[in-house]
Amino acid sequence: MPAWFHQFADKYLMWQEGPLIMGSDVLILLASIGIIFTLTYFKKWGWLWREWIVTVDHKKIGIMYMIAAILMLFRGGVDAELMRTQLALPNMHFLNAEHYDEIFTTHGTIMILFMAMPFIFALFNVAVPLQIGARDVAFPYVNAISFWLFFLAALLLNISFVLGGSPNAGWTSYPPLSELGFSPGPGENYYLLALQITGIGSIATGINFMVTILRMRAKGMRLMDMPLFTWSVLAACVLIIFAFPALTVALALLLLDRVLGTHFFTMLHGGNPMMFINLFWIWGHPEVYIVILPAFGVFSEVIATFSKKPIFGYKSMVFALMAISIVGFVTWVHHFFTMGSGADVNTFFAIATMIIAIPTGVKVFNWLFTMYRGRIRMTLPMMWTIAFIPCFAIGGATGVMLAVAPADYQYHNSYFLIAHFHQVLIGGTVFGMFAGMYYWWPKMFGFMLPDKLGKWAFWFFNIGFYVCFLPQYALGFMGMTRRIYTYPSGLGWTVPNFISTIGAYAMGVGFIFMVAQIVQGIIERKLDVTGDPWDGRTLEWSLPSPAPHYNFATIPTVSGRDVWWAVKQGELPKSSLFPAKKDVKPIHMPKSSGRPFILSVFFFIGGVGLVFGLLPLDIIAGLGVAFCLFRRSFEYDTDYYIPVDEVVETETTLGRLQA
Amino acid sequence: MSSSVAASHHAAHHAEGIHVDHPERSVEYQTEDGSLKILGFWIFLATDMILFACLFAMFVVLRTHIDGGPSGKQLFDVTGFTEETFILLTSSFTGGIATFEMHRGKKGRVIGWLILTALLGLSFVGLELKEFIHYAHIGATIQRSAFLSAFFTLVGTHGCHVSVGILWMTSIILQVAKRGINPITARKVFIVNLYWHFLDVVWVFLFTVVYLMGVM
Amino acid sequence: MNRLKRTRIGSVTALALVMMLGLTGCGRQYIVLNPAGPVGKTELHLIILSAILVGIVIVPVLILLAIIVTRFRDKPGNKAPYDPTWTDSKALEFVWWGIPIIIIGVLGFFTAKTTFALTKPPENNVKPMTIEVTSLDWKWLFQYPGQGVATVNYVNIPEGVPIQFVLTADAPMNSFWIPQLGGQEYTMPGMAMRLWLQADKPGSYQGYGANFTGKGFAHMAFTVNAESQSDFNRWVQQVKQTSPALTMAGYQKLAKPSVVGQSSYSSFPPGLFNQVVDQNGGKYMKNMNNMPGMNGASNQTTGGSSDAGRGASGSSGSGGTSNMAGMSNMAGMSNMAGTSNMAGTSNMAGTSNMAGMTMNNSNSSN
Amino acid sequence: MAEHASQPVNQQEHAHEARFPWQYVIGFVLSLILTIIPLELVLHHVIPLSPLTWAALACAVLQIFVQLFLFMHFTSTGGSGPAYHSVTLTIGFLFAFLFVGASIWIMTFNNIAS
Ligand code: HEA
Ligand code: HEA
Ligand code: CUA
Ligand SMILES: [Cu+2]
Repeated sequence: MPAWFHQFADKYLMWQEGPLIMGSDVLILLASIGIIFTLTYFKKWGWLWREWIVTVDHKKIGIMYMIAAILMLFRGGVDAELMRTQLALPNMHFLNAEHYDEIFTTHGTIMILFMAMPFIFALFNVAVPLQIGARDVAFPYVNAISFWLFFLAALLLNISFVLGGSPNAGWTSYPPLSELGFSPGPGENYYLLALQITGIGSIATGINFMVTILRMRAKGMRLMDMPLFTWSVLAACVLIIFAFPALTVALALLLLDRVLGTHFFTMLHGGNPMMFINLFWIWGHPEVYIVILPAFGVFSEVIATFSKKPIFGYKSMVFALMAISIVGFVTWVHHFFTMGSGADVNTFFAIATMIIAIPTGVKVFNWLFTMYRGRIRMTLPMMWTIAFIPCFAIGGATGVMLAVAPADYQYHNSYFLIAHFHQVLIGGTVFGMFAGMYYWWPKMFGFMLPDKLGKWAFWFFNIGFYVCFLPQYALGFMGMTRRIYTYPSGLGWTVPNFISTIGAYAMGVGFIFMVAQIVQGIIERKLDVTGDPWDGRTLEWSLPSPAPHYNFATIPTVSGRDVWWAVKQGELPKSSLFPAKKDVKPIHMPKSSGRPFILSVFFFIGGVGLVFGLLPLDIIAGLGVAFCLFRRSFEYDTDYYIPVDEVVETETTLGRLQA
Repeated sequence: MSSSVAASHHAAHHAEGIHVDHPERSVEYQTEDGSLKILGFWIFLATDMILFACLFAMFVVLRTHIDGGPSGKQLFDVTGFTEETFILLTSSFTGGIATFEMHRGKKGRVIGWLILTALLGLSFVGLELKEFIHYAHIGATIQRSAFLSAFFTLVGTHGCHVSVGILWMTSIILQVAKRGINPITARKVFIVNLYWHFLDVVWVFLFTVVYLMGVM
Repeated sequence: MNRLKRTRIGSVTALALVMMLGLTGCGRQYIVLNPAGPVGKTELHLIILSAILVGIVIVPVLILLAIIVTRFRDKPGNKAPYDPTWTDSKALEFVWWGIPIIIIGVLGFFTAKTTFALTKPPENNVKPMTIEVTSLDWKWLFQYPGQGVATVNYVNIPEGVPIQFVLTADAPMNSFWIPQLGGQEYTMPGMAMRLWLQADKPGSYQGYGANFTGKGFAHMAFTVNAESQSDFNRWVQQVKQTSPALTMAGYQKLAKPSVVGQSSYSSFPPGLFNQVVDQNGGKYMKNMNNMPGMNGASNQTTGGSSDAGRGASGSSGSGGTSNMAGMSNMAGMSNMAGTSNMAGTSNMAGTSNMAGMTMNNSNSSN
Repeated sequence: MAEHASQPVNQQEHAHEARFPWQYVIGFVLSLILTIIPLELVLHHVIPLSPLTWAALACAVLQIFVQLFLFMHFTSTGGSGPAYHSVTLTIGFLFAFLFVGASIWIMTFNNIAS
C-alpha cells in the first residue's frame, strides 16, 4: 500500500485505534458500495434524483425525514447498546474511555438532534398541510432546503467516527472541556458544525410551519377549529423560533474560540465558560419541549380517533400547549442549579419549572377523560399512546422532583437524571413518534402495516424500557454518576447495571421486530383503498391514501372541529369537503428544484472545510452558497399550473368529484 | 397615475405571468405568496433579534473582562461611532423613502433612493472596517481579551448583516430596473427595507450599550 | 388482551420495589437515602416530601388509566356507557387545574425555604472550618488553610463541625459530590464556590466528581474520612511531620492531566488557591469590589467564620452554598460605573501577570 | 406592460402618504433627536451614572418604536389578515430582553444576606 494511504488511514481513518473503528470503516464502505451498486444495477439514479432529491412536495419530504430519523434511531440505538454492554459489569474492557466518551456524546447528540427532530419534522410535513386543507407548506422550496441541510449535517456528524474522530465532550459540550486545549482534533468541530447546519434548517422549518398554520388554513377554519396536532406544531414552532437562535450563537462563539482564538469561554484572558452553559440551556430546555409537544399532538389525535370521541376539554388542551411553550422559556437554569447562581435565582427557576407540571397534568387528565365513556380500539397507534401515559407520568414526576433545587443537588448528573430524561424522551417523544408513524403510515404510503410483528415490537420495547431504566433510578440513589465508562465493584452498582443492560437488549430486539414489520408490510402491500382506515375525524382522512400531489383539488370549506367526522355523521354536507367539477381551477404549484440539495452540499463542503481547517473548501462553499442564493433571487419562473383537465381526471378516477 | 389603479387591477391579473390574487391590497401584498413571504420575513426578524440578544448578553457579561488590555473607554472614538450612527440612521430614512416611492409606483425614484441607501450602507461598512483595522493595528485584536472577542463579534455580526443587506439590495435594484415595479419586485423592495430598518434598530442598541456605555 | 394492564401493574410494582429497597435496611448501598449529616438529611426530607407530593397525583393517574382502559374497550356487549357528546366539564377541569396548583404551591414553598436555608452553615454554635478544593485533571486537591496541610484524592474532616468547602477548578469544570453528606456543587475555573457540609458521625464516605471532564473522569472518586476532633488533630500533626511539602513546581506537576492515587502534603504554597482562582478569571470579581458602583453587593455574613472570606478572592460576604466569587460582574446597571475606573488600574495590571502560571492547562492560543 | 405591472398603492391603506412622506420625515427627525439626547448626556456628564444609563437605554427603546411604527408599518398587513407578525415580534422583544436580563442576573454574584 502506498505511503500516503497509510498516513491517511492512520490519521483520519484511525486504523490503529482497534477493531471497533476498523469494523465501522469497513461497514460504511460496504454499505456505500452496496447502495451505489443497487442504484446503478436497477438504474435508479435518475429516479432518485427526479422523484426525491429535487422534490419540494411536503409529503415526500416528510417521508424522507422519517426514513432518516429511523436510520438515526438505529445509529443512536447501536451506540446505546454498546454503552450498555460496556456498563453491564464492573471493570469491563469492552470499550476504552475514549471510545465510550465518543459514543455517549454521539448517542445523545444524534438521538436529540438527528432522530427526535427529524422525526417530528417528518410528522409536521406529513400531517399539517393535510390537516388544515393546504396545498403545501408556505415555502416549499425552503422546506426542501431545511431537509437537505438536516440530512447533510447528519451525514457530517456520522462520518466523524471513521474520519478524524467523533466529538467526545458530551451532547452538551461544555467548555472549557470542549475548547481546543482540552479537545484538540476535529471531533468537537464536527459537533459544532453539524449542529449549526441542522439548526439553521430547523429555524427555517419553524418559520415555515408557523406561516403555514397561521395563513394557509382552509376556508372557515378558525384557529380554535384546528386539530390538536396542528396546534402542537404551532406551539413547537414558537419554541423553535425563539430558542434556536441561542444555540446558533452558543455554537458560533465556541467555534470562534476554537478556530479564531477568541476568548469567550476559555479559562484565560477573561473568558467565561459558564456563559456557554447559560446560552446552551436557553435553547436546550425549550428543545426538550420542542420534541415533546408534537408527540402530545399525536396522542391527542390518536386518543380521539380510537376512543370514538372528540378530545375532552379542547380549549384547555390548546391553552396548556401554549402555556407550556411560553413557560418553557423561563426554566433553563434548572440544568445548572448546582452552579450556584444564588438562592433567589434557583428558587425562581425551580418554581417556574414545577409550574409546567400543571398544564402537562391537565393534558394527561383530558386524555384520560377522552377515553372515559369512549370506545377504545387497541390498534398499534393506540397501544403506543396508552403505553405513553404511565411512562411519561412517572418520568414527569421525577422531573418535578429534579426541579426541587436543593434535592437536585443530590440528583444532578447522576443516573437518576438519566432515568428521568429517558422516560420522557422515550416514553414521550419516541412513543409519540411511533404512534404517529403507525397512525399516518397508510396516509403516507397507501398501504397498511401488519399488526402481529408490530405487537411483538411493542411488548419488547416497552417491557425492555422499564427493565432498562427503572434500575437507573436506584443507581442514582447509589451515587452512580453519568458519563463514566466503567465503575468498580462493591458499590452495589453491578446488579442494577446488569439488569439495565438486559432491558436495553430487549429494546433492541423490539426495534428489530419493528423493522421486520415494516419489511413485511412493504412486501405484502395491503392497500388502504378507503383513505380512511381508522375511521378518522380530521381533514386528512377525507383524502385518498396517499393524497394526490396537489392534496386538495379545491380548498375545502370548514366549519367547526373534526369536520370529516361531522361529514360522516351527516352533520355537514359532503360537498363542503369534496371538489365540484365547476369549482376546479388550474392549480398553482411550486416547481421542483435541485438547488436546495446543491446548496446544502455546499454547506456540507464548508462544514468539512471548517472541521479540518481547509480554507479552499470554505471559499468554494461560500461562493457556492452565495451563487445559489443569487440564482434564486433572480428566478421568477418558480411555479407552474396543473390544468383543470388533469385535476378533473385524477379526481374522477379517485371517485371524489361531486356533481 | 395612481388614479388608474382600479382600472389596472384586472388588467394586471396576469401581467408578466404574475398571478395577482388580491388586487385590492397594497402592491407588495397582492400575490398570496408575497404576503406569506412578508409574514415569514417578519418572523425571521424575530429570530434574528433573539440572535442579537444572545450576543448582547455575551457582550454585557464580558465587557469588563479586558485582561489587562485596552478597554472600551480607551478605544472608542466618539466622532467615529457618532458618524457611523448618523449614516445608518439616514440610510434607514432613505430606505423608507424608497418604500414610499414604491407605493406610488415611481420606478426611477425607487431605484435612486435604493442606490443612495446602499451607498450609505457601504460607507458605514467602510468606516467600521477602518475602525476595526485601527484597533487591530494598536494591538486590540479579537484574540486580545474576552471583552474584545465579544466586541468584535457583536459589532462584526451586525456589520456582516449590513454587508449582506447591501448585496441583497443591489440584486433588487437590478431586478427593479429590469422588471419595473410589480407585485413581486415591490415585495422584495419592501422586505429588504424591513431588514434594513431592523439593522438600524440593532445598531441603535450597539451605539447605546457598546459605545455610549463604553465611554461613560 | 389484559397484557397492557399487566405491564402497567408490573411497572408500578417495579417502581415500588425500587423505592422499598431504598427505604429499608437492605439499602446500605443507597447512599443518598442514608445521609450522615444535616445537609444530606435536609435534602433527603425534601426528596421524600417531593416523592409523596407527586405521588398524590401520579398514583391516581395510573389507577385511573388502568380502570378506564379496561372498562371502555370497544368490544361487543360492553355495558359501560358510551357518550361521544361528553367532551367538557367545568367541574372536572377545575379539579385537575386546582389540585396540581395546590401541590406545586406546597412543593414550591418548601423548595424556596430549603434553598435559602442551605446557604447558611448547618450549625451555628460550632466554629466552622474551611477546606479549599481544587479539581484538576483528574484528581482532587484539598487544601486546609487553617491547618496548613493539603491532600490529594482524600479529605479528612472533624465530625460535627460545619465545613465550608470552597471550590474551584484548574481544569474543565467538575462537580464536587459527597452523597452521604449532602448535594454537590460545581467546581469552575475562575470562581470560588461555597458548599456547606457536615458529618454527624465518624465514618468513611464516598466522594465523586460528578461533571464529565474527559478521559480520566471515571477515576475521579475520593474518600472522605470523618473522625473525632482529636483524631483529626492527630492526623494533621502526623501529616505535618511525615509528609512532603507541596511546592509550586509540585503543584504544576500535579495539575498536568493524570490519574493518581492518594497523597498528603505538610504544607502548600501560600495563596495558591487564590492564585489559581485569579488566574482563571477570578480577578474580575476582585476589581468589582474596588468599584464605586458595587453598593450592597457584599454583606458580611453572620454564619461565615473569620476564614469564610479567605478562600474566595475578595468576595468577603459569602455565606452561601452558592456564591460565585469571581463570577461576572454586572450587578445591575449601577456597576457599570466601575468600568471606566477599572481600565488600566494597577490592580489589573498586577493580576494579569499571573496568567500563564499553570501553563499546562491553559487552552488559550496566545 | 410596465404600465400594467406597476401596481400602485391601494388608496385607502396608504392615503396618508400620497404626496409627501411625512411619516418618514417625522421618523427621521425623531431618530436623530433620540440619538443626540443620550450622546449629549454622556458627553457632558450632566446626570449621575445610573440614571444616565437608564436614560440612554430608554432612548434606544423609543427608537425601536420609531422604526417599527413610522418606518416598518408594524401593525399593517396590507389587508392580508390578522397582524400575526406584531404578536410574534412583541413576544420576541419580551424574550430578547428576558434572555439578556436573566443572563445578567444568573451570571451575577448573588449575595444572600444570611
Ligand atoms: C422530552 C423531553 C423532556 C421533557 C418533556 C421533560 C420534562 C420535564 N423535565 Fe426534564 N430533562 C430532559 C428532557 C425532558 N424533560 C433532558 C434530556 C434532561 C437532561 C439533559 C442533560 O443534562 O443531558 C432533563 C433534565 C431535567 C432537569 C435537570 C436536572 C439536572 O441536570 O440536575 C430538570 C430539573 O428541574 C428537569 C425537570 C423536568 C420537568 C419538571 C419536566 C416537566 O415538564 C414534566 C411535566 C410532566 C408531569 C409532571 C407528568 C404529568 C403530570 C401529571 C400526571 C399531573 C400533575 C403532576 C404533578 C402536580 C406532580 N429535567
Ligand atoms: C431521544 C433521545 C434518546 C433515546 C431514544 C435514547 C435511547 C437509549 N439510551 Fe440514551 N441518552 C440520550 C438520549 C436518548 N437515549 C441523551 C441525550 C443522553 C446523554 C448523552 C450525554 O451524556 O452527553 C443519553 C445517555 C444515555 C446513557 C448514559 C450514558 C452515560 O452517561 O454514561 C445511557 C446508559 O444506559 C443510555 C441508554 C440508552 C438506551 C439503552 C436507549 C434505548 O432506548 C435504545 C434502544 C435501541 C434501539 C432503538 C436500536 C436498537 C439497536 C439494534 C437493533 C442493533 C442491535 C445491536 C446490538 C445489540 C449491538 N443513554
Ligand atoms: Cu459559574 Cu459562577
Ligand atoms: Cu430542562
